[in-house]
Amino acid sequence: MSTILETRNLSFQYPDDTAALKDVSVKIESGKKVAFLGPNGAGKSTLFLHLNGILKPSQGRILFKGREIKYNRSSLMELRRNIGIVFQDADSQLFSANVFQEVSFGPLNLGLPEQEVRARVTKALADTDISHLVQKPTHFLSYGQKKRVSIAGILAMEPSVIILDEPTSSLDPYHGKQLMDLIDELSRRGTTVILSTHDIEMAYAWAESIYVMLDGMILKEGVPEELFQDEPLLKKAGLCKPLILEIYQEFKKWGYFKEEIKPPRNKKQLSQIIEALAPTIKD
Amino acid sequence: MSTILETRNLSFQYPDDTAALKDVSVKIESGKKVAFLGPNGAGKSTLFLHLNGILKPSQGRILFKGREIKYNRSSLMELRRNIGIVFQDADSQLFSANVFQEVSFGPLNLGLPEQEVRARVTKALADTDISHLVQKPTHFLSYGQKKRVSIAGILAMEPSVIILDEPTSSLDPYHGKQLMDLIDELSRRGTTVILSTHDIEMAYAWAESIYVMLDGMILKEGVPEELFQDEPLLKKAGLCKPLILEIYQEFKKWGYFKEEIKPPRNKKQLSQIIEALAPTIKD
Amino acid sequence: MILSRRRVEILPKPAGLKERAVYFIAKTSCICKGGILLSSKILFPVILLAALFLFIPQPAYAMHIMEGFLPVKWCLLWAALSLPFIIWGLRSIQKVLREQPKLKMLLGVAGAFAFVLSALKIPSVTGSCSHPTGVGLGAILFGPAAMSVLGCIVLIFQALLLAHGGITTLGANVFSMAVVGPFVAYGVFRLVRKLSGPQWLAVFLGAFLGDLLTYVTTSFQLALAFPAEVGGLMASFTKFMGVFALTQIPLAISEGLLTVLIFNLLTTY
Amino acid sequence: MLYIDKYAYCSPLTNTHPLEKFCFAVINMVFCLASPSLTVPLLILLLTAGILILKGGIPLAFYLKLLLLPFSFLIIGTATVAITLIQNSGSALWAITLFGATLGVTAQSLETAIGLFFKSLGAVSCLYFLSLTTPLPEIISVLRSLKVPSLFLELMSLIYRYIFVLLETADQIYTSQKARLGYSTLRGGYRSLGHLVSNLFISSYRRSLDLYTALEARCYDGELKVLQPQFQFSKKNLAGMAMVELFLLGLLFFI
Repeated sequence: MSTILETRNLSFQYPDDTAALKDVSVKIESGKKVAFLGPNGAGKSTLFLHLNGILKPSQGRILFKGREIKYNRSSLMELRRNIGIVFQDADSQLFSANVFQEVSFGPLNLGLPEQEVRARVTKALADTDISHLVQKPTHFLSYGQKKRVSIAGILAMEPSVIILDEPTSSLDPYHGKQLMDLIDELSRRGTTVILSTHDIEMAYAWAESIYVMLDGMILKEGVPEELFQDEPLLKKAGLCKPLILEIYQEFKKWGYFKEEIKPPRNKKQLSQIIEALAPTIKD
Repeated sequence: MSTILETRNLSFQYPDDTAALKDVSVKIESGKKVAFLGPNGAGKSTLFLHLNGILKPSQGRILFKGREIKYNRSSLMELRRNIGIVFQDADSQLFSANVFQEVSFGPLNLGLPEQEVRARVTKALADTDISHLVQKPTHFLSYGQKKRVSIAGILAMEPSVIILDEPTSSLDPYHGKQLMDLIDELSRRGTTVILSTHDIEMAYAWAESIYVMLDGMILKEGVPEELFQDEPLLKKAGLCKPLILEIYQEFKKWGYFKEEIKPPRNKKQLSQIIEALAPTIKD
Repeated sequence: MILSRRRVEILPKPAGLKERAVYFIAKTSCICKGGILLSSKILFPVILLAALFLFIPQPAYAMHIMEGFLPVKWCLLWAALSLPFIIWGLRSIQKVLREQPKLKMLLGVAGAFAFVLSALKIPSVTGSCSHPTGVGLGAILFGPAAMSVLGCIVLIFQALLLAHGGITTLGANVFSMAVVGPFVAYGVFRLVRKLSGPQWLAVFLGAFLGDLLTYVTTSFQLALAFPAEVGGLMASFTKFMGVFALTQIPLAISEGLLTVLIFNLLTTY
Repeated sequence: MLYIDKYAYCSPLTNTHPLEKFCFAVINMVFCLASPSLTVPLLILLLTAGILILKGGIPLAFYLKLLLLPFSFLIIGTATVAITLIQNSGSALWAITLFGATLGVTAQSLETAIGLFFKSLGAVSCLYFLSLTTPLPEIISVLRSLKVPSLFLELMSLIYRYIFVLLETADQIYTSQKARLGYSTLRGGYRSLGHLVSNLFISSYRRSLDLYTALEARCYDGELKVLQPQFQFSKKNLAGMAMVELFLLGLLFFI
């Protein structure tokens, strides 16, 4: 699989000298599902703003499809057309009077012909399942709808990488689930998806690769099953262990497994294990 | 246990005739931990605004300690002194430039002497563990700190009931845990705590009584263990089942339990069950 | 879901004429600026000052009279002239507050809005930026009396937090920015509406003239304090007008257009 | 973005009595303006700069950067004062004739301009002394002791608090627009800014309603009552100030 987005030794200081990122190197592979974990203020959002060229690193480089980003107008245009960010607070992200205007904002800025813009908006609204909201004023929408509109606004630009900053925070479980289904659908179609989240269970079940950040640094990168067994890491980053993994470990500890079983990633896999173990219970 | 707060057949229409509450009757017992669940827009926040006398019901009555609320100034003051609300968005709740002044606002409105106000502010800051922030300007605080300040502002009024609207949303797991510890401490000291949340696992582990709301109505009230076994209810309200309960049910379904075992409420209780079952595994 | 054709047609209307007009005038205002530079060959001081503009890093940050620039007696005079308007403004706010207690929070947040607005940059073709004053917008939305109070507070904050304007010159700045500006803007807006002119024109002229007359007042204040040796007040006024008010015309046009744009967007909400 | 505000809270002088700092700044400003010579403004410039940098924890580079802020106004303003219409080109230090009118610099206009330049600079330094050591809530408490109406002060406090909230909102909208190429053309820039401002206004309006609700829930009855911070006057500071001011006053009269 090819690397689509890469940072090399990225550092960033705010003008008042607070370091927000320290020597951050990440490699995002094309088409993958990548999650960033870490407490508030760990630098996740700052890193995301770099990936889209909004912030310029104090040191280090960013490479998109192997080419280093130059901070001139055309290079930034190219980058932002390809990498879309959905920010955390949908309320402050939507600024247009109605949904159509909001979603057409990005494609219009790409300088596309009107015909094409209309087509893209229609498609993005259909993909996010909000076609019926097309002429609704944005401030009448529920929070979940606003979130979808903000995603549609990015989809209409047809980026190859989509970055979501805590997509499910402030959503109720039902709408959170719906949103994750949408994100999975995007991923199935080949879009590279990067997200940050505080929802450990979701990250564990969803991600193919996880980065843990703390104090502007990458603490560790790895596949979920391994990463979440690293207790000192979890403690250091203030993360808790996914319940499913914890129960798996309890089983293991108390000798439920006679042979090696792979850690379950989601409820369904855990249920299968419980079912499979049932005959070993003494009557 | 005595009922401290009660609504009888509460209905509320917004000026544009959208019904926000329909025939809502709740009974909150003194000293209890009560959670309200339900999707965004179900009417939780609107109900909370009624409990504090901010909104006046179109129909129905509210009783505090058995006495019906009259909507005159002195009766409202009495109610608001006893029932504190912590709103979801800390930023639109804090109006003052520094922490000390912010927390002193409520007690001063109660007409307390300055000496007493100072003492209460000091205590509230200590209770919320933010004494070190006393001279800090509000705009230097992190989101988690702002949340604590908004809680301290309510605590300093020494209410007998404290209502929190989605206290842990937008907090990372670590700060969310800290906040729940603080809320538990309040509850231990005898304050009645009412909160709304989307965090099913937290509600299941924390609450003594749960109300499920949908479309401005109360769908059901009950203790967590029973309420979350009501599958049609969960489906209707768009709630999912707590993972701990689900695993318990899997165990039960596949015949792990020889005798009746109470559903576990948290990770610890689940671990104990797994440990206790271990000897029943065939070698 | 396939959109019906009719629906699609009515959708993206604002991406039309108005913005094209904004673009056009922004472009021409740039030419205007160039025009002033060219014709200023006749006016030696102006060309010198125009050259100075190029060397100074932060051009034309909303032209408040800076700290210490006015002699003591003029500081006191302008403060004395502004004070009655502030008191009047406070009284009128107090009166409305009795009926609508929520107004206090709204004014508080609106004042913060005005401050933030003045810290934003209007993009401009030349790459340099100007800053909206928000005087016209505020006066039309809240009335000139309330705006003089808010304007006064915003000026204090600009002096203390941004180092624009000053304490000794507060009275003079309040008079030009928080008294003359809002009253002119509001008066022009009402007048045009009364003459049954279209709303956009009323808003544009209100904001444009409010902005421009603010700077005419500033020039007048400076001329009074520093009359020319030869030609006295009028010569000095002409001089300061050339420097502080004429250069402001393209910026006042930008402000007028932006205010129309904002006003129209607000009414669509 | 508001660095002056940040420094005001971090300065070692933050905890001295705000009224002391207020008086020191204002008296010195008046001295600057009233001074017929350059000596007093220059002394005050050095004095305030010295205190800020040596005692107030303000980095020299930042102070100089701040001092440059009003330079566009200062240079344009003083130059406009210096260059005047001239009748008799003999009296001018330097002049040019265009279309029959002579413009130039005379000894007197130059003197006025130079005096003005340093007076302003001295006064600006006094302003910085106040704003870099005194957080705004404390300036508000000074105004309270000067009997400014409480409605005015309440509005000041609310505005101060909400400046930061709205700046953050504006910043978020701006970032999200930029991420979608909102400012890549001039036309788009105008459109984006218009949307930003009107959306900011709507969100301000909503916030004001939310705030009112939250305050009402805490027994708000029309007055924003909060406890005032307590400060101690320092005898040492007062004595030092008195000496400095008397010395400067002496200079004012005898030079």
